[in-house]
Amino acid sequence: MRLSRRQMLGTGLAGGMTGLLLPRLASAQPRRGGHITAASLSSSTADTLDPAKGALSTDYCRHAMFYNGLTDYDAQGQPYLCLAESLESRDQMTWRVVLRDHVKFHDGSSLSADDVVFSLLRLQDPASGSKVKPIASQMASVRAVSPRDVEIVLTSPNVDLPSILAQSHFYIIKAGTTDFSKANGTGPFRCQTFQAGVRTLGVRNEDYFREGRPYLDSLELIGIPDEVARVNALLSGDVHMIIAVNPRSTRRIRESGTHDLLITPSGLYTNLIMRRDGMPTGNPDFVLGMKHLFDRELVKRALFRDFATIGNDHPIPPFDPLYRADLPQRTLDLDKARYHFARVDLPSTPLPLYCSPAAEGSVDMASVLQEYGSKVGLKLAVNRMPADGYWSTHWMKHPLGFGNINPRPTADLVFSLFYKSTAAWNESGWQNERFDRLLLEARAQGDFALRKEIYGEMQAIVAAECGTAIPVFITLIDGFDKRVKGLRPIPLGGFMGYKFPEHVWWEG
Amino acid sequence: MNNHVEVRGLCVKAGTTTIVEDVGFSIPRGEVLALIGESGSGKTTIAMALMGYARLGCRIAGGSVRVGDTDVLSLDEDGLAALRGDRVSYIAQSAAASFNPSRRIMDQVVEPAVNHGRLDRKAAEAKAVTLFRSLALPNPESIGERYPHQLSGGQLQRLMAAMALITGPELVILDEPTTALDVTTQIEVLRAFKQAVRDQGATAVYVSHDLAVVAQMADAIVVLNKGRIRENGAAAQVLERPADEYTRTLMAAARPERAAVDAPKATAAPLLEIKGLNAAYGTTPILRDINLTIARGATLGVIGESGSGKSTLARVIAGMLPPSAGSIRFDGAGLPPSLSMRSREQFRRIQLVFQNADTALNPAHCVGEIIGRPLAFYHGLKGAAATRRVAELLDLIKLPASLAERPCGGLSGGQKQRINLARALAAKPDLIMCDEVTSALDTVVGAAILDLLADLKRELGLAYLFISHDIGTVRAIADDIMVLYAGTQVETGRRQGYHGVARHPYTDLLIGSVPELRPGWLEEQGDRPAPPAIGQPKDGADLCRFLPRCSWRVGGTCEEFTPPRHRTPGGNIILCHRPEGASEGAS
Amino acid sequence: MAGPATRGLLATALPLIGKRVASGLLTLLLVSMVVFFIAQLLPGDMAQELLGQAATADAVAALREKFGLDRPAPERYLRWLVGMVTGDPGYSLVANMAVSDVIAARLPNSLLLAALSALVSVPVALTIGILSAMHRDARLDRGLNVATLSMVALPEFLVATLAVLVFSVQLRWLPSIALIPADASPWLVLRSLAMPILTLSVIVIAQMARMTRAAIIQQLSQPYVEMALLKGIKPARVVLTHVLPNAIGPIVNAMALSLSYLLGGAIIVETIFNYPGLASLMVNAVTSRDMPLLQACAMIFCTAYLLLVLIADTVAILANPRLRNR
Amino acid sequence: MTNAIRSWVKALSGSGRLGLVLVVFWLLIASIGPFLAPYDPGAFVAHDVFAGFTGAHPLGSDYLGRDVLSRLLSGARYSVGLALAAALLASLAGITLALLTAVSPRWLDEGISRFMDTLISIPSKIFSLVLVAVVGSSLPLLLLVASITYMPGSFRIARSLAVNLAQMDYVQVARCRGEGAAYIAIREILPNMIHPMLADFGLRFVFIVLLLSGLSFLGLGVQPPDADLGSLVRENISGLGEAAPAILMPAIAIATLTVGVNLLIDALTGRGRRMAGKE
Repeated sequence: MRLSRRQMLGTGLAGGMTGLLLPRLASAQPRRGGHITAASLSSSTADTLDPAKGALSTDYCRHAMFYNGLTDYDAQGQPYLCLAESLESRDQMTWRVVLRDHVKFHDGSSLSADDVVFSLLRLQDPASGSKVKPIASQMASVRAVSPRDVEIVLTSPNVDLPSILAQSHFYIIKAGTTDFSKANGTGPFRCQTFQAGVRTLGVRNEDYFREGRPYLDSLELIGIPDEVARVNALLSGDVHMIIAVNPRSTRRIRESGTHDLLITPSGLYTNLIMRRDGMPTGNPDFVLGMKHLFDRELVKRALFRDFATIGNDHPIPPFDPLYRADLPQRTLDLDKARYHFARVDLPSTPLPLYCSPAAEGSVDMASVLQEYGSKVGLKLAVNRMPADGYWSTHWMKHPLGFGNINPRPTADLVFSLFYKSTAAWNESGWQNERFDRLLLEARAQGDFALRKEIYGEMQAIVAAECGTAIPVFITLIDGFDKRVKGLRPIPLGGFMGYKFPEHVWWEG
Repeated sequence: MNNHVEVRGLCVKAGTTTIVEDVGFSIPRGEVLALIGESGSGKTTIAMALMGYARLGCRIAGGSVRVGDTDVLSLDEDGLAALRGDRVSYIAQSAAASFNPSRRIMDQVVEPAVNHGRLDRKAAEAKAVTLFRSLALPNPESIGERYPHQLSGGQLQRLMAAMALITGPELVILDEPTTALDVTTQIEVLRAFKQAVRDQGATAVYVSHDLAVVAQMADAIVVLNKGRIRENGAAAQVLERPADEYTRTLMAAARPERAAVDAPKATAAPLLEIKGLNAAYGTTPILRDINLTIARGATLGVIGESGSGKSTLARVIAGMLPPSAGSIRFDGAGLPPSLSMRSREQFRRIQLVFQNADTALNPAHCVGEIIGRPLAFYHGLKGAAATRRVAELLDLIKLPASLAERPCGGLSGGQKQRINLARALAAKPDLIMCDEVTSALDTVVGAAILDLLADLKRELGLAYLFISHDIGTVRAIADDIMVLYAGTQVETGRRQGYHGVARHPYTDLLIGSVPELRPGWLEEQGDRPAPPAIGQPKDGADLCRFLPRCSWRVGGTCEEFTPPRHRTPGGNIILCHRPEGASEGAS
Repeated sequence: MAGPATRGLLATALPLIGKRVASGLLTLLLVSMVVFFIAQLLPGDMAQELLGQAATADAVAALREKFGLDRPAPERYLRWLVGMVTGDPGYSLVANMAVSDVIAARLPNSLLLAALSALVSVPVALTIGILSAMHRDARLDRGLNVATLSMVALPEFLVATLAVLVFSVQLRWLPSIALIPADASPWLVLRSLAMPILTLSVIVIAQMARMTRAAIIQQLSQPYVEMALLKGIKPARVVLTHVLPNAIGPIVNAMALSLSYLLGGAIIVETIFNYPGLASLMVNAVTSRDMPLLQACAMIFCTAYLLLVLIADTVAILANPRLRNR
Repeated sequence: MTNAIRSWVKALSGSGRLGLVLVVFWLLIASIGPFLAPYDPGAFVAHDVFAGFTGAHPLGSDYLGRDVLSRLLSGARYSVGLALAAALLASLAGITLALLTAVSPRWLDEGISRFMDTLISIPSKIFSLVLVAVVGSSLPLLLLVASITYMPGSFRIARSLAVNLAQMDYVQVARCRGEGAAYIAIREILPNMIHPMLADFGLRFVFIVLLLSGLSFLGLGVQPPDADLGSLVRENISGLGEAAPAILMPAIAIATLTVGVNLLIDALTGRGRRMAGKE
């Protein structure tokens, strides 16, 4: 086991290496110097330099500029070591972190175990506004064994800790930091300017621990909420990278000749939620009926212009190594739908279906469902809610509504955050002991093949019983100036899973 | 032929309708020609055509205008601009409106001279000041610094003359220059104009509807009617031996012989009785200690110049302005001071007819509605009954019943004023208060309205409170006359009482200022004796309001004590220290 | 205006200004109440918005307590009011800064944009208005009328996007986003603001031009205009020296209203050109339920509006001796 | 009757007639447009998005491959109907309050005026943002927002008119006839305000159409699958780069509609008395 762990981490490390090598293969020798401006989605006064509070793509990117995690993701979204020199565990319960030597914060102080302890423990404090409290709460204790040595004890075994630690919320900050008006991290760039809701400007961190990184002299990050404006800014050369391109704009960008697209198939999905505690949505037949009512092809083609991957009503995308291929693909089948709905006493009044721009594509999906529903005698009333306030007031609060789940680094995270019976965000509110048991099993299971088997069964259970319908996984599209090099997709998000800052260089 | 101004076959059209047709006349250099006629006679249009100017929507369709050796109508825009305000200048009817309210007088007065490059700014101002002086304006050096709203109508009218004369024009056009003025001011202004024009040696065109005024100013008179010339001749001839029928009607209207009405003997209980009435707008007192009574079917004429408070008196009686002191009794019962406290019946019995029918009739309503409203409101008359009554009323005021459907917008001034009257009659009131009902009308039309009032009075036994600034009009209709000056009741008495010599100095001035319908009258008047020197008026004391202007004031008394009331030999009551008022006598 | 006139003005305008300010403060109070009241109805609060999907009951509760959101609404309003009166607009818990600092970062931008837009639009509007008034009902007038109408007829985001496509994407003349570095040269500032200014001007010009036209035409029927013409003064000169001073009252009044739009109405322009102004700040405040910030923005917009109206009135008085020497 | 109309039309100026034609056209579209629509405006009928003019889709297809013509035909009624209703509501409310202030005591006048200032000084789009967040977007809400936003403006104008009219002699006459405030306001003052307010109404209409489209830009306007002209422009804005009919057509529609209304109203008021300074 210990070996296998070693191996695993070895591969992780190797993955890391290949991850670092890949761009070199992809194109010529990276060039040092230059400045680029990247435009991310939104930016507001809520922008923060506090990794724990990171809420939006802009925040994740910003944090990737100034901080590092103990681990990082490679091209496959697999973890490899970053600030940690080694990360080992015998039982997946107790983990031993040895920190890299000679890592310096921007203020010159060097990285020590206390920083790690501080950074991880604060995530458990509700008052910190931590976005990952539930996950961080898995850590029963975090303590410094020696200046370079940290011990993390979990409440229950979890193979995926390395992946978890790679998320931006788990980035390491200087112990005792409370003032986040400026960033003091170990990251590739030093924070020169930060104006919430306006811009973030970073300059190369000369004594960054990774040799030769970053390539850019400086990197500016701004947010452009309006998609059309974002594309125009790219095409007019005012910015060099933009995130979240609308499929309908891809033609323009390609045709420009000077720009190109970064296509990232991801685990991002917008799903229909059918609450178990509501009627008729609690009725298994209703759930199956709805799942057969989805014209996945149409959704893929019309809504996402084919920038999407057909989903099978469970959160594991086909390109994920853990995907269970032999599970029959659900398709639009009005007869089956009719059959199931016939066994439900449908209300005579239209059933309200809640959607919102906040859940990408949900509004159009709703109107599609509405149309097909009318064909099988299911009356749906589409209630379009403003994006503002949707998550706090509507998400999971209506029998029938939409959710939108960002890619998570591991199957375990997705399942335990959104499908475990006791999960805070158990969207459909379903309960399945077998599923919960399998979840824990898989966590503790070191062997990949066996884990894949377990996860396979879980996928089947979710697809069959859980009150959630996942028509497609949305492909992420970024646009960039062809002179920006080193970009490659990382399935966890746009802009290389938001970690592009230290990977890209400028050839202009 | 050394005529200075030659007009031949002048023709002005508004759209397709001709408003001035084939008008021709000539003026020898230095003479004054009067254009006289009623509103709509085209007199102003002709006057403006002399400057090649036609109002919006009008155009000069034909004819020729020669000033000196310039053919005005052949000039282009620039040529006209060069002519206007330089060689030919214009004095408008209402100086108050014709001065730019937002610019200083001096800027506007010197503008023509500077604009035409006659004089530089300094010289122009110097010239202006001399003109101010010669026009007898108060403190000529500083008056230019003021703004129009800070000056009286008479002063503005004279300032306008200064503005017209500053370039030394060869032709001056005066368009009803004194119509907007009080008689007592008018006489001075006329004098000033005549003097100034003569000094300039300029030729002048004097536009007016008032024969008496024209008689004082003109060498020759052109009588106009509906855009055509009715008569054209020397002043004396036209005034003494009018050849044209229309001219005669004008003359007749100009001297209203009083409608024969015998005052009913005062009945025991007077209809309206006012005692010690004071009224004020905010803190500024307007009326002070007014006492009057009106018997049933009697007419009280109230006369005074603008600002004397005569309209306020009507408003107070109508209840629009609660009095600050004093009592109003109507038909023996006390009348509540404010609108909200009065009963509908009280409203009905007292009706107020406003001076300006144009603004007193709601343009959005048709005649029938306007007259019908009081019928419905006071008498609950509806439908056919109302329509019938409206027709009767229209007949009563000598208008065709067909008018009922018409919006009042299209009607003539006279018709409007009749409807204005009919609305009051519709209420079947006991007392009608007429506020300057004729002053906005042409003489002829005005005279007709007066006759109408007289007839109605006879037929319906109405009582009138008749307010006017024109002593002639009041004399023509009133049984009793009350003279207001600056809110004080300076003289009251029977109409006959005003023929006597003994009268209040102001009444004296008022009557003396009314021009008579013969040339040379103005010269005879001579300059009024300057008020005798007196001591510094005692401040705080409630002195005679007329004191500053009074030529009869008595040093040691008038500036010291509140004037008492006396009864004159003529039987009038005057408010003056001199029992005999303005008449020569033991003093 | 001449020195004495202005002094005279101050003497007479002060009471008016005083009265204005008084009623202005009342309005401000009303605005704050309205805003606060409506904001209370907003679904969710700052704590929830801050946590988004991660809003679990205990986390929310903790934040609420930390922010004092658990206090009753009236108490929070009163606290805010007292703070405001004592010159402290409060602390933005979302931005983790004093509201005054947040505002200070944005207000200059908004003012700059508004000022420049006014600088462009006011003269243009005046010219158009005067021209069409002088050639009233003539071909020029009709042409300008249709032109101005079509200007307002297009949605501003369309105008803006069109401008971007033409001037930045195609011609590459102007930047498509108005993000100005702190050390930008005035020239660069102008370049990056060019298109926002253009867009905003297009919106406000039409209305101001029409008001100007109406006001001037109304004056043209006054006797003094005829008098001036009969004094031999050329029409153009008459309009400029005689009519304008009298028409300026209503004109500035109309302009005050239009210009007040340049601050709060700029939201779309700010969004499209990514310009960090107050309007987008206020939208942020709404979406993140940042009460103190929201209130502060509302106060600013309201004050700006009141100031503009006040200025308008003062100008009207300056121009009108009747009021001035009352 | 028909003669009356004919002469009425004859009396209009050339531009006035153009306006009339446009207005009538749009009123027609608004009323019968949905029945003319070749496709269901919500249906995804075209495979290609932002298609150009084709036989099947005369005005091309939109960003989801829906038929632009159909969406235009069925969208017009929102712009026309909603804006018209809102403009009417705003003007009526403004006039009513103005009349109230004209005949009511000082303090009420003050109160109402202050309240109007309050409404004006809150930026309309942000105001709508809040309201929509509170109750969710719906046609009644949009109607409310639009009319509330533009009510203060018409109130200001109406008030200045009413206050002047209240000084007119014929109002004084009515007063001392003993008429009540209501009669004076409605029968004496109101009729003389109509003309100026009409001209104001035109501009207000334009601005409401624009406000609605502005709101749809912020995602607050008429909600999908329905769309008013403004939201049609908005949802297809990404087609602007390729000059897709999907965006040009709605834009042109808005322009013709707004210009038409104003040309007509200008012609009407041009015949009536010139209106005094607005807003």
